[in-house]
Amino acid sequence: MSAPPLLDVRGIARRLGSHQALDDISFSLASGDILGIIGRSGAGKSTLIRCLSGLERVDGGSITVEGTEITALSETALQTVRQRIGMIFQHFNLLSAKTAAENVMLPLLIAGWPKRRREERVAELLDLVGLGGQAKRYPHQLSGGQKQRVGIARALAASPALLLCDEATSALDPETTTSILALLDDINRRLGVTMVLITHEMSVIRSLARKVIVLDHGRIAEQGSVAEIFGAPRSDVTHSLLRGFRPELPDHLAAALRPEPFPGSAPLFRIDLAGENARGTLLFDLAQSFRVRPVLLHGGLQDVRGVAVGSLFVALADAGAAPVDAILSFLLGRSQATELLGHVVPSA
Amino acid sequence: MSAPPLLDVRGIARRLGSHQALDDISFSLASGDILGIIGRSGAGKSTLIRCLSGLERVDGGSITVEGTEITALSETALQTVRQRIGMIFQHFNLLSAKTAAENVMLPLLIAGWPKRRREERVAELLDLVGLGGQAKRYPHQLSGGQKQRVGIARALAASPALLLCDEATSALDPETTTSILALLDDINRRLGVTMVLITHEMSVIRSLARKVIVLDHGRIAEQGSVAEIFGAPRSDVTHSLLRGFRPELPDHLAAALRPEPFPGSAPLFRIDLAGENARGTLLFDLAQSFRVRPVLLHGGLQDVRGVAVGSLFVALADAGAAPVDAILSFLLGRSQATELLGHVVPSA
Amino acid sequence: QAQAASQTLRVGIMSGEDEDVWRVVSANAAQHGLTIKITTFEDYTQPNEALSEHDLDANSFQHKPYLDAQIQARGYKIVPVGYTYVQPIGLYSRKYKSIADLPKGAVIGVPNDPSNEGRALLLLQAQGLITLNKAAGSLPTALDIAGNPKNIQIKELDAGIVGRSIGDLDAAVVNTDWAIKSGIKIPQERIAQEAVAGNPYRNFIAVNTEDADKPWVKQLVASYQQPNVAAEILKVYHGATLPAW
Amino acid sequence: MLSLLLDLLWQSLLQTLEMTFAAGAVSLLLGLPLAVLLVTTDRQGIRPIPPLNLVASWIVNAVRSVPFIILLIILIPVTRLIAGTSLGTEAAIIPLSIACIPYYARIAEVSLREVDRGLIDAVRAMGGSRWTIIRHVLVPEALPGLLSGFTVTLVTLIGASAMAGAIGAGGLGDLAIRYGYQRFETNVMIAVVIVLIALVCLIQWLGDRLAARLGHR
Amino acid sequence: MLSLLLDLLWQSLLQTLEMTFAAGAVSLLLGLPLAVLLVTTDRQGIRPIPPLNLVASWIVNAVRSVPFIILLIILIPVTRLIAGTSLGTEAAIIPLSIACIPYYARIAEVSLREVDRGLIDAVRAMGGSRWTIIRHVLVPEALPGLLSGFTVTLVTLIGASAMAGAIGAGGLGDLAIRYGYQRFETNVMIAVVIVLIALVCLIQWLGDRLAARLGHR
Ligand SMILES: Nc1ncnc2c1ncn2[C@@H]1O[C@H](COP(=O)(O)OP(=O)(O)OP(=O)(O)O)[C@@H](O)[C@H]1O
Ligand SMILES: Nc1ncnc2c1ncn2[C@@H]1O[C@H](COP(=O)(O)OP(=O)(O)OP(=O)(O)O)[C@@H](O)[C@H]1O
Ligand SMILES: [Mg+2]
Ligand SMILES: [Mg+2]
Repeated sequence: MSAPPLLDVRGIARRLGSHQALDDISFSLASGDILGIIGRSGAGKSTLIRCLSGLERVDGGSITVEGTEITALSETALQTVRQRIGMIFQHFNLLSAKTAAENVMLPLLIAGWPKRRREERVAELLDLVGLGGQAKRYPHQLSGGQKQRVGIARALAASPALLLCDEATSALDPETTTSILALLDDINRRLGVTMVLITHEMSVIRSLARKVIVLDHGRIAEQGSVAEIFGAPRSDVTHSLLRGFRPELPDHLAAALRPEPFPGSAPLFRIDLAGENARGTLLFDLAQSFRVRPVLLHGGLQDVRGVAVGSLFVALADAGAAPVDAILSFLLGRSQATELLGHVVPSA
Repeated sequence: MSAPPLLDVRGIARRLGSHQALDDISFSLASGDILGIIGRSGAGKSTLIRCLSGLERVDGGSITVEGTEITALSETALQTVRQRIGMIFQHFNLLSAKTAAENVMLPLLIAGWPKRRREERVAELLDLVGLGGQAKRYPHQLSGGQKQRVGIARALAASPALLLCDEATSALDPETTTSILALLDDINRRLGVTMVLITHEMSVIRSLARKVIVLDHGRIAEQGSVAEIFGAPRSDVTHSLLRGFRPELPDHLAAALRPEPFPGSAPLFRIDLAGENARGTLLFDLAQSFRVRPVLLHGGLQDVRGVAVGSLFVALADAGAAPVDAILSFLLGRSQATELLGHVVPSA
Repeated sequence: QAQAASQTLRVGIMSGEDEDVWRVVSANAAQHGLTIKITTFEDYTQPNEALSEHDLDANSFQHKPYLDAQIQARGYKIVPVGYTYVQPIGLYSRKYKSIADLPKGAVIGVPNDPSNEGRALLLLQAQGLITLNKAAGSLPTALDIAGNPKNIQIKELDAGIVGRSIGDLDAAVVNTDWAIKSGIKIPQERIAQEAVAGNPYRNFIAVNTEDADKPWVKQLVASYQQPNVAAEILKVYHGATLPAW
Repeated sequence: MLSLLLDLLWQSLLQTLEMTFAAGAVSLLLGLPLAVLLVTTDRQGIRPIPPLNLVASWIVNAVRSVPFIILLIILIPVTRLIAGTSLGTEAAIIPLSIACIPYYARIAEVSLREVDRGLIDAVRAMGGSRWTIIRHVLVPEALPGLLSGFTVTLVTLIGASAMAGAIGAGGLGDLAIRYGYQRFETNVMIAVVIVLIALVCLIQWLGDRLAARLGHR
Repeated sequence: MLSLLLDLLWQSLLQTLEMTFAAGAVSLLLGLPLAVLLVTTDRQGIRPIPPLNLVASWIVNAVRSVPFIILLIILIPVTRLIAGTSLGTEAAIIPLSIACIPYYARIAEVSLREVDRGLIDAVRAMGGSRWTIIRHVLVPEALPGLLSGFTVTLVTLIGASAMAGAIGAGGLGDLAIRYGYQRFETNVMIAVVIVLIALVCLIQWLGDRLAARLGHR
């Protein structure tokens, strides 16, 4: 019925030394999909991505790329498969004896492009990543972020069908990150390049990925669409990883919280929103229904591939008479989750 | 009147090859201060931090650390100064022939700590960065984030008075980042350690730094307190760097915007808030004053060292009759900046 | 006798067949109550240096021209005390039957150590192939060639290589022992040879001048100049080396 | 006499240069591939072929075990076959090269092994063949070390060429041995040694400069 | 005859081992510091002292320029002073060591120069002294290379020790020369060479294993 998956991973496992780095990992990816892999430091993300290109051999399970089972392939047979894969390394791995341009040109040499087209392509790519002026510099003459961009250009050079990125933007400033993400989004849209992104920056996942896998101690803790995972994380790891992504009550406000009402206080609610109920007139309706003045103290909405996700921290001033229980059940009905945190003096 | 600055930088400059990496940089830092340095990739941040510890010689200007002018010091004389400085490198620079524990121990050896105390300290630090179980691993057996944490532990080992961090958390997941930031915050509070942080993660600056320097092409584009810079960025670079930090209208909403009202449409405002006017009943008051239903489509508030900063994207439903100009001037009076972006169909 | 019985003599010789010969000499000496400790050398300059530094009591590897040259250069106080054997040097060729056959520009290999080279050139002079500067004395080098009517090319090679390389040369001056080892057929391929009678290149046992009159010197020489030693010499050198006492 | 000495020095210098650089070039040309073979066919290499690796390593060890003077003798037939004669400067190049190839291979091997595995992985991930890895990673990344190792090899060759005097190769080392050592003409020896030192210093200086230039770190 | 040969082989093996390992140990002990000196006092080094560097480099070049056999002679007074005699296995250790120290220094220098500057910077930034940098960065980070270079040096020493036969040092190389070259007793020579090859293979194998063990990359 549907097209065969571009990447199909079935129950792979990998031991490194005494450490079980990967254990029973299965997932599959259609052509043009973008998968984000998140997980704590040391969870096995880099190991997984290395297995996907056959750099690391698996101890069990199978990996199929564009219909070819690669786990059993010889190093020579892998070469053909790998020419269709671009890889960005966490530690860049630029060749120190080659200039930025020569580094980017290498995949084109391997793919056997003619000289003229090679040179055009390299110039184009370096411009795309904002390194037009650095073409002749050697890696040791580049800053951390510049090296990373050379790595990105190199991975994109031979127009791969599958792009594997291990922390592709970790060394980049927000502005450059944005432009690189736009670039990746563009090649995904225009050329249908399938991507696997490892990242610690949830905003990268948010703006680029469609699916997410949460890795924990070498196992898949959770997988699903971005909206699912970001909107309603189920596992503990995901919760911790997304803690910074969902707004948290700032320390100084949390410190001012009292469990019981006191003169001049207002109840403070944490209102978690996702999807349908997120964009709306909730606060207005609340004000109307209960005659209270909602004060937005903190929090907000983010956009996860078109779906709004977020939390609002709202104190209800003039709620003296209003029944807190009724307010709570009103909010529960209109949000993903609501919690009465305590009582504070609303700043306004 | 005030104590002498812990770090005083006067007009330093540095050329690398044909590139003017630093040009006339001046700033000073009191003991216990935390300075964030931000800037585009290649702006000269790493070069600056290398100059501060004398790893890189300056071509002009002076650097004074704890009252000692270091630019003229011999390599031997620098050793004493450097023992008071901890440094975290962008590329970690772990010694590959030493285990994690041995790497962390080296500064203590240099400082001449007795064996017992050294071992206790190393164990304590590795625990603090969450690597208690990895003490005997060599760097090649560690993941990217684990390596970075060893680098952090190493820099903290000898209880430095000044900590220089070049992208200290770039390879860490959000959860680990949070705990490392808490650790840094703690040693800053308890021990009064002065810090210089280079980072691309604005959230790190937000939660830790007091002052910010924005570097651009080797020059200081802007400097000031975090609230100043984040609340009211002046230079173009700062604006671009903070673009991701302040909420942006998601693409699909921006695409739906029309310049003129149309049937069923509502005007969409971008309301920038900072400081005093941020936490309040603005939306409620708006609803009351103009009898409109404010729909929060996107955006929110963040906390920058106790000060709320943010932008709200609000559509005003049922505003058919309401005078847009009056609304705008009302909002302008209550916010840092407000802009009428266009007209959309509010989703609720 | 009792004193002599406790005496150990350190004798330096060249490694090779002489080791067998000296095994017989040692046995003879043992009957005189002498213990002989042999040190073997690869290299001709060492035994005299070691002797004069008293690292050795005697050595046995050289002839007069060689010793003279060493004394001249180094001022050693070393004297010969008894002849051992002589190895006449010869000119050999696989390509030509006689001296007269040697063409113009013929390449002739000679050993490259001073005494053997001198000896080789003197042989070539005696055969009328070249003439040497009078001033060169008994140790001429290729640089001392004054007359060379046949325009002969001299190639200076390691003594052990000359014979082995005879195939690459028109002719070669080879020490007898090396000639045997290199598989040269001595009577057939020899086209000239040194005179044996009164040959200055007779080898001898040498000691420091101050020791020349010590009683053990006579005993040592006597141990060597025995019929069983002569037999051994003829045996190990296949008759190409002749006892010379 | 002086002019004769100068002439002799000059000729010997030329012979030394000829032997050293010719044998050096051969060692580089054949020793480097041999080193690459040793590194790549190793159990940890990019194309593990343990039996081939063992055989190659064994041959290298075998040649390196034999004292040079014996190698000179053993190789006489080979030399004659290739050079037409077993004597003289040109002929000496053959045994010198054969002794030096495995020597340089071992030195180059050390540098090749230092190349960061991450860089090899980067080119493997691009689908680069082993040849691409050798050509674009192993050799260029190890280049400064390979070059410094070659400098060490050239100087060692100058020393070894002295022994080639045994087969009439001439050269400075032979001159020093024959005059300084065998004939005790100390003046000649000192002159020769000064020329040798100058030559070695020059080679080392050039090698260092070139290595520094090629090191992009 | 066979037992005589075995006895001779055994004795020569012991002599070779004695010369090689004693001179090897000395070369390591003095050559490594010399290499560190060459690297650290270099213009790019952690303590640039160009004049000292020049002098050290010059001495190294000078010793390496002199053919070993001449060094053997020149050093006789030194040898006698240190060893009490200029002959024999023990005495040979001295000229062998002196020839080998600068040789190993050059080989070690190549590996020391490969150490990543970032690592040196890391320890400089901690306030580490130069000694700390040498002790904790330069040497340990270069260790696999230093070790493999030492393996190359040991094998080269086995070759050089053959020439020490000139001063009655004995050893396998000398035995091979005496039987193979001077006496044409090919069988003995082959036996000796087999022992030599076994010895070299063993050293190489041990060196490779140790280097692999110490390489944490
Ligand atoms: N040779 C080894 N021996 C033992 N454990 C190892 C070895 N190599 C890697 N590991 C462990 O394997 C785990 C997975 O490493 P990996 O690099 O895949 O993590 P990661 O998820 O990419 O982490 P990070 O986000 O920090 O880069 C880590 O805990 C690491 O310590
Ligand atoms: N040897 C050199 N020759 C020429 N330019 C150099 C050299 N070394 C560094 N540069 C340039 O100096 C600039 C500053 O580099 P630096 O590493 O300080 O940047 P950075 O601000 O830390 O960037 P990033 O955020 O990417 O790490 C860069 O543009 C780099 O290209
Ligand atoms: Mg990783
Ligand atoms: Mg940087």
